[in-house]
Amino acid sequence: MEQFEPKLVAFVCNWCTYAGADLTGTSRIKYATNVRIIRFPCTGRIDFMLISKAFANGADGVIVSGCHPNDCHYTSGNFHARRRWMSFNAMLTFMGIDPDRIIFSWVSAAEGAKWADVVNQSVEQIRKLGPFTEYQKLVQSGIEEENFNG
Amino acid sequence: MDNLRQKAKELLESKTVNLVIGYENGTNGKARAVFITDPEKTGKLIYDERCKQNLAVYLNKHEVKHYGKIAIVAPLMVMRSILVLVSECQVKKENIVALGIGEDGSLLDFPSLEVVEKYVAKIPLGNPQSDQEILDKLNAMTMEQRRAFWQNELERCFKCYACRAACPMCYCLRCTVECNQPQWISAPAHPLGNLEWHMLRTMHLTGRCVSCGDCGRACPLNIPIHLLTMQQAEEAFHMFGVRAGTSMKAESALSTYKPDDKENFIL
Amino acid sequence: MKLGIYPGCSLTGSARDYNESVFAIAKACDIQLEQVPDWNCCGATAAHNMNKELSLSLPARILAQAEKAGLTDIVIPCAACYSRLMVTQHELNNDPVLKNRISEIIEMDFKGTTNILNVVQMIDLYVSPVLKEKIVKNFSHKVACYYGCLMVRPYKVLQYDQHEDPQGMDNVIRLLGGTAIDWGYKVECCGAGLTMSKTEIVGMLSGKIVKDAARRGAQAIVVACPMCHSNLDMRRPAINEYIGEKMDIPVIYITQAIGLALGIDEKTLGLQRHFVPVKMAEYIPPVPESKKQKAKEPTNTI
Amino acid sequence: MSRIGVFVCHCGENISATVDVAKVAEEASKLPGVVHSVDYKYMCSDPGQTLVKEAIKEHNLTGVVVAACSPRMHEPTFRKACAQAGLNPYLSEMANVREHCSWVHEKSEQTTQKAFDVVRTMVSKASNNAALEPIKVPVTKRALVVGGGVAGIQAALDIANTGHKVILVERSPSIGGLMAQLSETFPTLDCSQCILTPRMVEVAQHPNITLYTHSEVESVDGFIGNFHVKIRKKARSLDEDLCTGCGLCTTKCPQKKIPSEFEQLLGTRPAIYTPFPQAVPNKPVIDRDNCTFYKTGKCKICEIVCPTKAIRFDQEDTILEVEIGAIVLATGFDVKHSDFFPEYGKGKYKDVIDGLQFERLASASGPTQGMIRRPSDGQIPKKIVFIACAGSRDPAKGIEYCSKICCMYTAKHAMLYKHKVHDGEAHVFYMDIRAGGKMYEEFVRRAIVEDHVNYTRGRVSTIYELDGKLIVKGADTLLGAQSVEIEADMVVLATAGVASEGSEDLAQKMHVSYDQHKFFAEAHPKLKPVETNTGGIFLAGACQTTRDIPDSVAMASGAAVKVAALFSSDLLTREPIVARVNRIPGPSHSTCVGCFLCQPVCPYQAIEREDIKDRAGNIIKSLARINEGLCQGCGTCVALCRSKSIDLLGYTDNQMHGEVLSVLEEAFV
Repeated sequence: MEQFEPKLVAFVCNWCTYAGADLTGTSRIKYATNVRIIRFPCTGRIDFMLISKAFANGADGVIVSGCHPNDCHYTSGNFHARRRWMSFNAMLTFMGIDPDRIIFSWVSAAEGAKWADVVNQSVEQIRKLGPFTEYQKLVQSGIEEENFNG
Repeated sequence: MDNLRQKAKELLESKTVNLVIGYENGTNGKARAVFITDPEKTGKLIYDERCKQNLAVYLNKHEVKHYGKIAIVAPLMVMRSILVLVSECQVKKENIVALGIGEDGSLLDFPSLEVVEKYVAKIPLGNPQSDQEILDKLNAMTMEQRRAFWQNELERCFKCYACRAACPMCYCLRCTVECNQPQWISAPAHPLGNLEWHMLRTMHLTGRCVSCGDCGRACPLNIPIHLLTMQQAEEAFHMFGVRAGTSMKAESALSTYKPDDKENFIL
Repeated sequence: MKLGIYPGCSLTGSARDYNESVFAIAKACDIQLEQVPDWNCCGATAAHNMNKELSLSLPARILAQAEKAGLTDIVIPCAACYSRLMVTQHELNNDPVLKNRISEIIEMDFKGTTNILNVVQMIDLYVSPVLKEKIVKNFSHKVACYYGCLMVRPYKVLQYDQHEDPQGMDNVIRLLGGTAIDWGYKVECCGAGLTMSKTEIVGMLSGKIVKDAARRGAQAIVVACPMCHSNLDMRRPAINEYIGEKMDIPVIYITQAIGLALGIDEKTLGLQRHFVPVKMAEYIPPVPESKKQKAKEPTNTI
Repeated sequence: MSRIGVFVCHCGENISATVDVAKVAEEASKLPGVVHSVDYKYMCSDPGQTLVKEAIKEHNLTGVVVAACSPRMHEPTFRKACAQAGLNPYLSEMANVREHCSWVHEKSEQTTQKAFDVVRTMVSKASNNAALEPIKVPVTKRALVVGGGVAGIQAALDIANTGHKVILVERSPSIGGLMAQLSETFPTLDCSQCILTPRMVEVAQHPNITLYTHSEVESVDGFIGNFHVKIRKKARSLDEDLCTGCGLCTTKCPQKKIPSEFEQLLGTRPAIYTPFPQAVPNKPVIDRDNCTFYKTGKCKICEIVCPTKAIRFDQEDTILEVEIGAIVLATGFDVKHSDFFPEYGKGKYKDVIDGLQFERLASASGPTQGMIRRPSDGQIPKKIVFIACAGSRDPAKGIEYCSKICCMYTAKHAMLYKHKVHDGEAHVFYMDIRAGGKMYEEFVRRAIVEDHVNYTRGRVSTIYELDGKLIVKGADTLLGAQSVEIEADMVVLATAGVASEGSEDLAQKMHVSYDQHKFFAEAHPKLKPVETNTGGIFLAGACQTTRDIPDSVAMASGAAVKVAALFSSDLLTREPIVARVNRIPGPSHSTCVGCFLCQPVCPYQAIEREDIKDRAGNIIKSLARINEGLCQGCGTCVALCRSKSIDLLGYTDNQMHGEVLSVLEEAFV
């Protein structure tokens, strides 16, 4: 059987994780091709609805990553983001949506190797969970019902 | 009840307030909201166990604000809602007189909202017991069971937004569901659109919900959506130590942070 | 208190004395030791130079057996076995792909959750806390604690003790009322696996260890590894040849030292099995110099 | 409909080796809105940029996507090119297909597919881009230099000499830093203090420099050109205006046996002290932890003997608040001490010392007046072993890097020892000799050839004491890893240079990035070595990585020029990445409902209240408004706003939403 290749979208901050992922490149550390990176100025900018939009549009997993606590380029964006994620995680758990679909991490500009690890581990984790059919089913039934593509 | 009527009458007669919001007898033996400007009509006011609606929802209405100073019959949920609304700059504290209702149904004298703050601080807060019992049951379920539960419940939603209308904290001029540039929430009432709407509502009320349960009561299809926000209210308290509606200062859970907030899921 | 134990081949063969003393002190301290069922060779010394997958599969199977038997904590007296199992668990936990591959090879589910203890860790956790009340006779001897390579290295994996200057056994000896000397060969190599093929190298490497310990007045060398023991004890003729002198300093296991302090008889501890007879005179450390004397000493500053 | 041009770069072979660039360009040409799509060998080269400029004019482009390296590398390059062709620079985007794609994946269809996905996503973003105008903000023309070592001194003097005001903050009681502690300097062997102290005096006397020693940076707010800095001036227990620096107090202090930090604990000092005789300022400080008065409440001898009555026992720390336009960090480095090495005795052998301690022993003003004596008994050592790379280049110690200066100073130490103890024997264990620099290699040769220092290539595994000697066990790898044992009288470790204590803390206060070793991170390893990622904050000297004196001084002058350039104009141009609260016609005026929950979220206090009034002057609505001069564009308020009334220019909701949809659009993996 062919191995399931999950689709992952990574929401990362410009100053730490994006730069860290650049370092992974400059260090020529190889990682799985399954992830597409979207650059945000700060984790504080990441709207939780964007995460749900990613799932609704076919992502099997989402990586959210930014500066370590205390290292935020904007002082506190990551602290606010952390509270938002904590709440979002709690809500997903309560609604029965597997929070393991989202991988949150802190990756600094100096942690090129960690970024590769985070990606590889996340791909492996999502591969184990399989396609996010629970969510994609919702989308499908929606399309059938209304023939609407938002 | 006589005390309540008497106090309302005095307030209107002395022109301390121009409007009293309270409960009156409605049709079919139900209580409903009443807006009184005439001191002679304060006799209509009632308060009993049927009076469950969160009257604070009216405070932010244009038609009500227009009256300036307002008195409002305020059981605990209304008191907490008022504090949230003041902290979010939606009502001016000097414009509100809370006709407080104690846990035994008696009238409480609140000369100012600061006293309301002190009163609320003394009361153990949490979700109504009957709702908490259901929450506990849901929390004891497996993830799959909960998903099935909510899928089954939310399937029925047809997006009438009565929940939004009933909630005192849902006061935005333009709700995110009405944004179409970009279209944040799928407009139709299909499973995805419904899920997105309720996720949005739940997140927006995290740290702001006072667990009054009016959204659930307002739902014409009896979907227990109030459980979503109530669960988040408890989570916010456990995670951040904050309960909505306890202070007039802006310290909503998601607008503040502590550097040592404890999480266990970030790599 | 119940712990799993993985004896490995040495403890059932050349290091029976070690095995006996581990069980003896465990019994004295109410620790139940349960063998990992159907265990196999850990692959030490040879496997990791020959075949990586084999070298990981052998220990992984042992750990999987322990997991299956519900043994959450296992003690591994042999330092070589300890090292192999620790390295395997570390590598597999850090590489999910490899973990899956090894699980397929051993045809068992491997979680990698076992808490692996070496003998000194077991002593620290479960023996030391009760030692005080159980000691019947102080271990009044001056000894050199020898750790060798495998108990503390690679540090990245084991994260145990200070790898360049470990103190675990020294602390136990002090608890027993003994004196542990500061010396230069704590973590040097004894020659390990060359004991069969290149005895003269073992003679030199182990010789330096024995010589330094003896020169500093140690009455015994204390070890926690069957390989170290056999090199320092069994290979004494080669050592003597290297040094050019007959060395009679005995080599004992840390568990035997504890056993002696607990009043367990020498035979139960397997002391009679040693090649170098275990004879240690009593040693009472001199009274520490008084403060007055200290002030006269040259100080740090010039 | 947008008209977007896509330019796919080969980056030599850096991208084209693993990505089928021609295919990416071809596929991109089919995307909606793309009117032009090409691939080219080097997009950042002049012809490459010309390609972009010509396409903008020829195809009347409304947006540009360059698929090449990281935007952190070349975004400014292509923005400039667009601007030159008359296209608003903020209409260009970069698709990172090198660092995030070609360099991290093998050559495969998936890699090409990923590159195309990235391009498609950025095309979507570019089609949602809007023309933006840069923001102008005023500049405060006063610089702050943190750290008073040789780099900080040089930076302060250079900036001050351009006519701008400088505040120099140093945490110890005197400026001078590590250089003041050195005996002689390589490769000239001139006396360190002799060349440094005139500079120190110049700092103290310069009319444009305000010096705060025994002070630390408490907090930093604001941004480039407009920093607001709080400086904690720690209590010296002394009125500095009254003190003449006569030093009477220090001679009468009953506490005399306190180990001196300046002497690296090899000498002593009193409780009221100046760290060294040439200290600047030459005013003492009371060490309250060791002062008899602070410990017992009795003594006050210094107060009694002071001729100007300058002692102030009740003095407290004061906080100074200053407005600053640019900051130079020059906090230097620390060395590891011998207690870091369990294999070398973990500090228990008194005669195993570190290089800085040897400097003090060799210094004419040091505790032994320049005689090399061993700390344990004061004897002159007849045999010294110097161990280079103690800790450095050692992943097991967590220090993988080369500390760069040790090869040179070890050669210097060995040489100084041989000059002072003629019958002494000096052995050096080294891994490699790294003597890159003017006259450096020659210097090392001199140590070997003229001064007969024995160099052994190999590492030392352990040191132990035996019969009063230190047994150094090592290997000689040039003799087939033969083991070597040397009985030494003293061992000097050329210990690793590490980030200065507290640098992580300071980096967090300054919001500058730092590497895994806590050294401050430069903005670009080659082209921006003195800049940080935070605008207006520059680096000088060893706070970025260990470096020697000439390098530190050169870097300090570089940083000073950067500051001077910043101060050369009155207004500063800033990226227009700022948040904005929407405005719509009345009666609503904005979808903002004025809950102001965004206010506490903003780290820059940039969210203000705007009252909308009717003609009679009555407030009819209060709205949030972003002060664009203060906003730094993190966007935390944007994600928090429930009614989506705030948007972030350059990262709008439409753009980000579009990116998410686009990235997941087609074939994947």
